[in-house]
Amino acid sequence: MAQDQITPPEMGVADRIAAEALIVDVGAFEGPLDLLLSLSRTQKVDLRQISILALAQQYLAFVENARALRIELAADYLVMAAWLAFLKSRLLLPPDPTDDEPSGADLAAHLAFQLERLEAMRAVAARLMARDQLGRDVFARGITEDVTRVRRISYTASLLDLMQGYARVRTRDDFRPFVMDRDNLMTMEQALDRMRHLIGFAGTWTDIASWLPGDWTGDPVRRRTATAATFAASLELVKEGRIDIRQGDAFAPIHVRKRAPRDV
Amino acid sequence: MSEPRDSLFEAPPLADQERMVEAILFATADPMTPTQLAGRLPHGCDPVTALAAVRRRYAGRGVHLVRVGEAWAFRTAPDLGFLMRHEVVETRKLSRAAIETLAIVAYHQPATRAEIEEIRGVGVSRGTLDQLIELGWVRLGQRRMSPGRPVTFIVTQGFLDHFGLETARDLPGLKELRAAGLLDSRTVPGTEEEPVETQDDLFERSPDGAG
Amino acid sequence: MSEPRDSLFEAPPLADQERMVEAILFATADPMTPTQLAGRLPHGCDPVTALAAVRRRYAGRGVHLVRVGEAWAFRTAPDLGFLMRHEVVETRKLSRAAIETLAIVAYHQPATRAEIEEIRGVGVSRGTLDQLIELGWVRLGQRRMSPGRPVTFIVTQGFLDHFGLETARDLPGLKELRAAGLLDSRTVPGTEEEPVETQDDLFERSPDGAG
Repeated sequence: MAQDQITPPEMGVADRIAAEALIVDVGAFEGPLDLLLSLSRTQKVDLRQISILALAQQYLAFVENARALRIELAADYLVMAAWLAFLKSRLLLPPDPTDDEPSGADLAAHLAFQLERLEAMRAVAARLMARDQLGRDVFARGITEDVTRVRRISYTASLLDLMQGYARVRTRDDFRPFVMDRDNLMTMEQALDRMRHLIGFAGTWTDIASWLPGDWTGDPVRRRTATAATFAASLELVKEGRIDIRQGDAFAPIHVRKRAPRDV
Repeated sequence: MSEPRDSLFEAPPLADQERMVEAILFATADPMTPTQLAGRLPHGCDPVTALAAVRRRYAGRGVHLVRVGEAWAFRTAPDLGFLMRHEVVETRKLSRAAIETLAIVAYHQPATRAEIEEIRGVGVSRGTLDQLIELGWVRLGQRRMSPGRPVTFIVTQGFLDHFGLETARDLPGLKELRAAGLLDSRTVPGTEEEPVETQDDLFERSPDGAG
Repeated sequence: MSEPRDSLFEAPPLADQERMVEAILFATADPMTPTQLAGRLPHGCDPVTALAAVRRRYAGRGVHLVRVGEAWAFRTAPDLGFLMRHEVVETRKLSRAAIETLAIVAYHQPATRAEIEEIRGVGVSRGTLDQLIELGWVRLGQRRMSPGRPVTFIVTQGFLDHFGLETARDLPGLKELRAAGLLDSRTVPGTEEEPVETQDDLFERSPDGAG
């Protein structure tokens, strides 16, 4: 591209040297816009009066130089070069009134705006970092007193607890009131109790198999009773309108999720 | 022997020294001695005078300058300590051991520790009785007039209030517990309720017995 | 503490409220909002009035009461920072990319990642925003109501606190940038016109207009 105009007449020797110097540390630039901003400084004018045409030529010269020196340029530098070559041609040609495309002047104005904005953001970033900073210039309290959470535990027991406790003691050797040996049976009440606590966290569809307590999943007998109880409890919660339940297919996993409050 | 520094830098006015001491003590993580302060302050400052001024300024405020050994630190005014506490009352059920011990004391008072252990069939940890005493539900009664003169435990008015009882005699006996379905009815013969015999004078004074 | 009941009906005198606010804010390093203060103060207190009184009292002292967004905190006076060299915690130096990204988020907030990239002319690496979020200076704002509903980034109270800003409207040079049109979102000529609500609602909601 633009092979015949490697050294445009507007560009003096000093500028060329400056452009070549830039090539040495191309890695120091954060992309083509950063490089363009750097190049624009050689024009020594307010960015609002900058000649985008001259800048485009400087950039293209930079890219050509880099090629001559066999410096590998990242793709976005080449994309920018292509775009600036296009912009340059638009700026040099008289505008075509039948053309729908934006004019060269519009495109140049936008590029100038981008450069000015980037420079402005750099300037305010520097002002921001120069402010008094907490922990460097200004300090917070060194000895903080956390609010101590005093946990006052109030123990309660009801008369019934007391009487049952006594009955338990007095009859311990003889029999156990209200106790049946069913270690390997999970009741629906147990499952329901467990689910009521956990259901609040089930915002998304969850396999009910994952609801089984850990100690009920090993032994097949325990797993079976836990599954049945959990399923029955799920149906109960559906009836109460607290969860939704679904099964994709026969014998497919059964999923439940919390019903959103608005749906109730 | 005045150093050249003295003539070059004059110490800041006392008002500024006071501000400096204030800022340093605010920001440091540890109390600071006057010597440590002097090391931080510009040359020629007098930390002791500045500390006294800061102390006066904060007198009666929400924060005080207090002395901690040789050092000084800002601390919350003692009367405002309550602002630094957030009380959370957590209700917990009494443990089974505590419930049973309490029940035994209530039904058998005054009861010695040995008696409680005999009835429960297991040892009673010191902590359990301590907890009940701390809760204000159990207190020490008169020593038993038996060898070793062991202490006895009785229930308190606080206990009666909490459980809504007029007296401990209002507690239902085993027969009533059974009638209420609290005990399985298949009682092994020979274990009929015997609280009355083990009972203390409180129960014995009761007109209607223990049921 | 002696009569918590009284406080339910009668607020403490303003002088006491002032002491309490002083004590609470002295005890913490984090800014507190009037609402948070009200939660800690006895019932019926007016934290806003008390804060104003405390602020006046500390004007010109070595420690100031400063506003941080909606919240308030005690901070050492900026002119005394030199005394606190010992307290300076060495922080990792921010990269140029991070500093610029932070400034762009602050001045253009809420800003999408695409907008940040458009202004800087290079991609924003994931780590840059992560670092700013980890520092507690940037957080996610509401999603932009434009195609793809991109997430936006905004600055936090921690950012204001760190840089000593009362509000985001106090950012240095903000007025000039806006007057120069440098905060407008302009698209490349000839491309699709984006909805113009790229501009930040934080500033627009500001009662005092251009800030």
